[in-house]
Amino acid sequence: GTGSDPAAQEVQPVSGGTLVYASGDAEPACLDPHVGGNYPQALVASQYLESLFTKDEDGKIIPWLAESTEVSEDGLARTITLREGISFTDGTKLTAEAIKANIEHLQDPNTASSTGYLAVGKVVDIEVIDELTAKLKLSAPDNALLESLSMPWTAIESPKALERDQATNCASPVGTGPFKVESWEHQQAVNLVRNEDYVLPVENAERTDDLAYLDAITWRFIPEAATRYAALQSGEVDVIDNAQPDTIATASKDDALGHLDAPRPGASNRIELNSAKAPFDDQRVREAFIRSVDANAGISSLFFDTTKRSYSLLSSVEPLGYSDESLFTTDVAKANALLDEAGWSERDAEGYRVKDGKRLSLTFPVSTNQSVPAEQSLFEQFQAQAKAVGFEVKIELLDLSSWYGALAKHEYNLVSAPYTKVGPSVLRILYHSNSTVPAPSGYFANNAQVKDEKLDEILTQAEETSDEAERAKLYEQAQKIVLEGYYVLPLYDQQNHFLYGKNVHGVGATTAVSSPIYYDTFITK
Amino acid sequence: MSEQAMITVRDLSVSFGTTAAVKNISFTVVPGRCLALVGESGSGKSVTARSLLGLSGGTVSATELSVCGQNALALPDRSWQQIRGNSVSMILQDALMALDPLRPVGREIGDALKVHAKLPKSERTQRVLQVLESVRMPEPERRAKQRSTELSGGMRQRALIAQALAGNPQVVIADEATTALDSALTALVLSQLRELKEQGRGVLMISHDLAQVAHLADDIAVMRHGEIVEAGTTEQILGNPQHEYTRQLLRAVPSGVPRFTALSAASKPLTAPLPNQPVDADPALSVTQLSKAFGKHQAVEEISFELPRGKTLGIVGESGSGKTTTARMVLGLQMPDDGRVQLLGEHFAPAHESQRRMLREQMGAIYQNPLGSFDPRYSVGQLLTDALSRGTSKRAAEYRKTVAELLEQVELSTDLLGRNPRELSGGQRQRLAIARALAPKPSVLVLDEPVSALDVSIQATVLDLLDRIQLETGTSYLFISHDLSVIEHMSDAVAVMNQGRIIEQGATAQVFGAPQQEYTKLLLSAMPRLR
Amino acid sequence: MSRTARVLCAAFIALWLLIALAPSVLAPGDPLAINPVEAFQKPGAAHLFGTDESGRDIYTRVIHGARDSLSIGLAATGLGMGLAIILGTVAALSPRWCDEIILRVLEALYAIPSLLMALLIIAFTGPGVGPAIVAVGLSTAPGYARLVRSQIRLLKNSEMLEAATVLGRGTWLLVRNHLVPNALKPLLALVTLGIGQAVIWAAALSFLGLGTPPPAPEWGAMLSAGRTYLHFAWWMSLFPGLAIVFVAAGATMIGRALGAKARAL
Amino acid sequence: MGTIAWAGRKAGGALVVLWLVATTIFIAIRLIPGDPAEAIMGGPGSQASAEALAAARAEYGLDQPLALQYLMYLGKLATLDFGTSYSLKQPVTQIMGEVLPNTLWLSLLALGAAWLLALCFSALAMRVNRVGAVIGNILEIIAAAVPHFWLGAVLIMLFSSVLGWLPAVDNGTAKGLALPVLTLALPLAGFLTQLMRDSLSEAMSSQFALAARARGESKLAVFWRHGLRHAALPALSLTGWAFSSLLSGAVVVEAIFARPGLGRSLLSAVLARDIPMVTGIALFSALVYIVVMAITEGIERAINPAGASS
Ligand SMILES: Nc1ncnc2c1ncn2[C@@H]1O[C@H](COP(=O)(O)OP(=O)(O)OP(=O)(O)O)[C@@H](O)[C@H]1O
Ligand SMILES: Nc1ncnc2c1ncn2[C@@H]1O[C@H](COP(=O)(O)OP(=O)(O)OP(=O)(O)O)[C@@H](O)[C@H]1O
Ligand SMILES: [Mg+2]
Ligand SMILES: [Mg+2]
Repeated sequence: GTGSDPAAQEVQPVSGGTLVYASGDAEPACLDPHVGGNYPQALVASQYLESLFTKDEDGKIIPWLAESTEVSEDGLARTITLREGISFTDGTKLTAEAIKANIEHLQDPNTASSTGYLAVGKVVDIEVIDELTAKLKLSAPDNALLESLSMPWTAIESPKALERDQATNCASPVGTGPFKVESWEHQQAVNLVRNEDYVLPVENAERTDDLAYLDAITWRFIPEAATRYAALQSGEVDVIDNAQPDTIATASKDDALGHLDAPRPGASNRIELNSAKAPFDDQRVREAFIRSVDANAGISSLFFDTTKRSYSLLSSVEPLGYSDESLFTTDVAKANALLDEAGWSERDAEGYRVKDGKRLSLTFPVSTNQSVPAEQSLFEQFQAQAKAVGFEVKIELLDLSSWYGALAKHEYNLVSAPYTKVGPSVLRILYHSNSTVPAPSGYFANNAQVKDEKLDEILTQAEETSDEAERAKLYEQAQKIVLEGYYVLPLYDQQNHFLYGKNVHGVGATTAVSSPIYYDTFITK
Repeated sequence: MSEQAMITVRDLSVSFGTTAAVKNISFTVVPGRCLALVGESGSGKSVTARSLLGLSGGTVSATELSVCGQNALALPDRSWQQIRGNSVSMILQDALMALDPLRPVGREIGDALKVHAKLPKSERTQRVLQVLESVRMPEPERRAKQRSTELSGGMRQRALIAQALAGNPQVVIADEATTALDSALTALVLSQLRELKEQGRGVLMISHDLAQVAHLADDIAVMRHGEIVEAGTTEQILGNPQHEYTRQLLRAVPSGVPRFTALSAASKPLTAPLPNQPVDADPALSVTQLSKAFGKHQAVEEISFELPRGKTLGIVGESGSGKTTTARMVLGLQMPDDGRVQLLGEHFAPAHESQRRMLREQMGAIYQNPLGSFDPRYSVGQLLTDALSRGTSKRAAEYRKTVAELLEQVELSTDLLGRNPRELSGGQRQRLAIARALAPKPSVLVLDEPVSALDVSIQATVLDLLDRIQLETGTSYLFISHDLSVIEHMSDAVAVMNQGRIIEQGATAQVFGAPQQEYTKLLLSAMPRLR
Repeated sequence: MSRTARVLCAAFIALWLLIALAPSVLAPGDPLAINPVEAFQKPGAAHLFGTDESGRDIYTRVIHGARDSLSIGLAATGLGMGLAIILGTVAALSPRWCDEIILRVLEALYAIPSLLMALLIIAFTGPGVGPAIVAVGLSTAPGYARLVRSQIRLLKNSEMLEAATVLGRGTWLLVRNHLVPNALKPLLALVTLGIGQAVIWAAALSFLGLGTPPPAPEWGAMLSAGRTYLHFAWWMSLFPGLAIVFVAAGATMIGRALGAKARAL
Repeated sequence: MGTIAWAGRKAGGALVVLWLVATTIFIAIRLIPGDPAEAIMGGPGSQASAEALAAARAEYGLDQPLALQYLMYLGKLATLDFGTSYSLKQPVTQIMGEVLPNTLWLSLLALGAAWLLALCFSALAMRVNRVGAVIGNILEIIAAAVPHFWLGAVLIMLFSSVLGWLPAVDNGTAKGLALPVLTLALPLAGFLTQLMRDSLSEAMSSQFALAARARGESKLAVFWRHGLRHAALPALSLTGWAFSSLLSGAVVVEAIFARPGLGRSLLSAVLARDIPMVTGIALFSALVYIVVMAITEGIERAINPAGASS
């Protein structure tokens, strides 16, 4: 993350005080990120749960709760050794049993985990070697395992706490983090208090004391963007997330507020074109759509230049991302030619193209929970631009569960589904043909419905190779295939902007998935 | 007038905008005497009364207006509040409307005390009961807790008087305090006003009926169009009226005037011959053993009477005696518990509505408040066309001639055709109602208090009209009223009702000349008479 | 109603009819035409009401949005009224047990929060103009129905009806000539009030993301899009908001004038 | 009608209404597309397996015939068992217990504030001159015509962002309630004033008002003792309705001001097809509506015993 705290150097940390955090996300149904596994859960869980690994400032994966790790020659066994002297906030000691219990918890169908479940998909067995060492047996080599284990969705919880029933665990998950969950008043706030027994796993020269500065964090949910910003301005809250582009632009002019821009890792924000269904089963039509829209002007005005246009499948924080701008330049003439060529040559009274009496119509379910207003407006602009070449785009604004429902029933031609994961292995989850087949759970991540045997092979190899250069080359090939097949229209990084008040300091540290940690944060009066 | 005048008015004028309601009138109110302001509706009586309390609502000017020694022309509202209800109090015209229907009357009366006498609550309650007793309110404690809607007309009027008396005022203004009351109650109220006078208070009494004031007033001022046309002592005015208008008012009083004698000079002379009625024909209306109870309350009990063709049967009785209930049963609007009604010898009630629909045209009805019986969306012409066309049309041109004839019959101008009944005067409305009732050429008209809402002069013209129509068409009237003088003037035969029963019936002269029942005698003795 | 008031009302209605039926007369532009470069322009000569986040002209959108918003208001009120007249008349004229049943049903309709009803309907049909009409119409019907019922009951016992009965009118003539026309009169005033409230209602549904789908220039949708930028581009929500207030207040005013007339009758 | 008979009738009617509401909800929710079992497992896009869904169906009795389900549903409701929320996995009564007081408070305060504002508007209209009355008139019409969500946003901008006087979001203090209450109350006050205005001016120009003046009461006293009573009646008879509309308005206001409450639960429950939650909310709010109706009717009876019997 890139914190831009104006006066970070001069201010001496002070202990005490309660930070009020205002989240624009829907209130999670469960505070345990194992269950389901979405970003709002990661944001709050980053304060009380810790992972085995994390990312350092250069983007390298380093051990956190783990002390060290080793992989077997064939890549099918991964040994993890834990640090000594760390305890959960319920008093349970952190041991190898915890690793076993947590991964089993993720894999238990009753947990209904999705993100974490996929991340540990290749682990077939966990063997506890000694008190602090566990050995993970894998079905195939997995060079993304450490990345997977650095995410909050695979964070380590107290095995004793996991034995409780799910509702209880959801309300008060127990971890090793700098804070712990004290109470959860539904619809109001999650109250976090400092973990007075916190042990910082990795030495930090700047800290004399392992404890967090803040006494407590009040984690509130304020869905209205304008209200959230007003509350920050009037000092009622200290930090807000999902900051709207216009407010970020205003705040950056105004020294009173600090801004943290922490783009999420994994996939970029992009529109996927459902290639399993007419009319996008025809690559020409896909290209025609992509060529017909002009994202740049809209992104610049709607996002007030707080983000850059992306031409890549991967987030800009992923070093292995590959981008090709030429594939996405707007070219209305070409779009028209492609559509004529594909047989969509006639137009109806309203100016939409038709073929065999059918209108060139696209369904675009948009989740109001995942797409901020600026993004919805961008989609409306696409709608208008695509109309000029004869596409009818039907935007359906849906709540999250209806949106999932529309995807599950394949009722979409266009969709924008964010996916956060550490490392390029996200490409396998998003574009491997296996991901088009709904898992027993009914969920699939390959929304573009890319089914390409060569791509499948490359993605599998890329994950199994132990050669870094080879891995990079394979991922580049894979990205080329997807981009050149016009399955995807990349837009920008997954936005992750935070604004904070002027007496809030020490904001900037984030987890591997760019969710901020308020361990170093303190409030001055 | 030797005593110190309580109220002196000289050249008082009140105007609303450009229209002057009261013009240059002068009078004084003296302790121990009663001045009566008499005049037709709209002559400015109430406006005069209100301006004596600074509540006229219009622009007031006068060379002198002194109330209890204060110059009332330049009195701030605070000082007015001291005078109102304390030195001068007023009994408002409409007893039903002058008491808040949402508050117990005891509180309304108590408010007068709250403003003026700083009495503790218990004493105030005591005083309220005391005043209520002094006006002879039955069961004062219970009544004080009731709202005006739960009281009968007479009780309301008494509550209103009590309210005016609560502050122990030196001058009482009674605005139409006896209008719309039956004769027994009128007598009671008049006696209470007399008592006030005898206690040495000044009384200003307002009425449109000279007969009502005759026995109480010491002086009378006759008003017309906002001016006092004649003033003098009661003996002077009644005995030797100088002004034509005063004479007209005196003539309009129906008591003692024989049938078919015009009460109003404006009426057409009643010359048409009475059509011959076949003697052996069935009576127009025959009622046998009619009874009706509301819950436990027996409103009408086994009454029987007969109405011969071309004649008028008057039904008289005090308020609540069951007159309206009888009329409604006769009209087939209320199912009798027992008994039967025959119209022109044919069975009429009780029956199913569809069975008697054919007979309906033979019987019409006139109500006290004609406006309520008109569809508010219809104009005069439409109402009559609707009646003539049997409800199939309200505009058909083919009835234009008949409509004009009807209007002529009730002495209304055809200029009124396009007007809404709301834009007519009370007398005109009642004429319209009569015209509509006459449209199907009925044999019988049931008239329930047809003139009770009208002032004497208008009442006179309507009664004359009814007389003439009976002479011309031979329609039979079932004429219901609480006003003995009207009944005496209009009826061939009279039935006296009391508590749901007919206690006495017979020819008018017989009943009024030689009443048999104690109750009838009592009623007649209370009847105000000029002649 | 005074002459000036009548002229004003007529002009008001005529203006909105013109706007709803032929928006292009007043706003020749395309309400859907985007121009990202001109996004967030302040109100000025080029754009009377400014532009929105996609550079669409807000004036054009407000004018073209009148049709959707007004037709929701009118159709929903019409639906509510239609139901109300039937239910209310039947309840008032039928025997007591039937009256009681209808009353309880109306009360139940009332007791379910109207938003819940709207949500259920929209969950059933999906969002759009039609469902919004049904939702708003259904939730207003019980109120009107109660009024129709009490009016007719009042009239049923009026002297006016007795007089007509005495004149020999049958049931059908009574209902047709006197009951229904007179019962509807005071309702007329309420209906105009209701139109304004229905427009607001529809806007609230849009706010909750349940109204007409984008990019339709429906006022509620514009308002709810604009409120995100309240700090930055006040004009985006001011003008659609004013349009709603203007229509609702205008309807209220007309309703009041009619109400005053009905009372005078 | 005696008070006891009246209360008895009310209670009987209330039960019928509750039953009708329960039935309506039962039918409506089954008409909505989507499998309730999926809702139990976390929404239409849930990742529940077929077995898990079947298990859920069996657990919640969703595999039974519809008629039987209906009877079971009524039976449970009759024993005041509202079940467990599908999405929050907590007893509905417990959730309602948490959120209902918030919304009730908000709505009641808003109702009170609306009445107070309406009284002030009316009293002002009595005293000021013609121009003032016209301005007041326009203001009150506009107040009745503003959408809640817009008003809320504007109030926040004005009082929190620009002036900084009042908090934008709920903070548990009375001050935090000010803006939400105002947002709900202003439109309602406009509406109530409109209802009160005519009967108020009628009462103030009536004979009994004149009578009161004639016995020496001041204009203000007449306003308080007589005018208000008459003005309140028509508005009072619509208070039950107003309260019901406040509950709907609360959804919007709670969303804007980030207040916990029935409104937000309702929205999310319907979106998540959370049948027990929707039923619970519907029945609770119907109950509240019935109680408020009964109270206002009681007040009406007290003010006007003659009129309330019809
Ligand atoms: N507040 C007012 N504004 C305008 N005109 C009024 C007002 N009050 C009374 N008038 C007019 O003044 C005239 C006299 O009215 P007033 O009430 O004094 O008559 P009245 O003699 O008392 O009649 P009634 O016997 O019917 O009571 C009438 O023409 C009436 O219309
Ligand atoms: N619909 C009704 N329900 C209950 N009681 C009634 C009804 N109509 C009349 N009564 C009662 O029946 C009795 C007779 O009433 P009715 O109206 O016939 O009297 P009235 O002689 O016409 O009196 P008034 O001179 O005051 O018109 C009264 O005590 C009245 O309260
Ligand atoms: Mg008078
Ligand atoms: Mg009577």
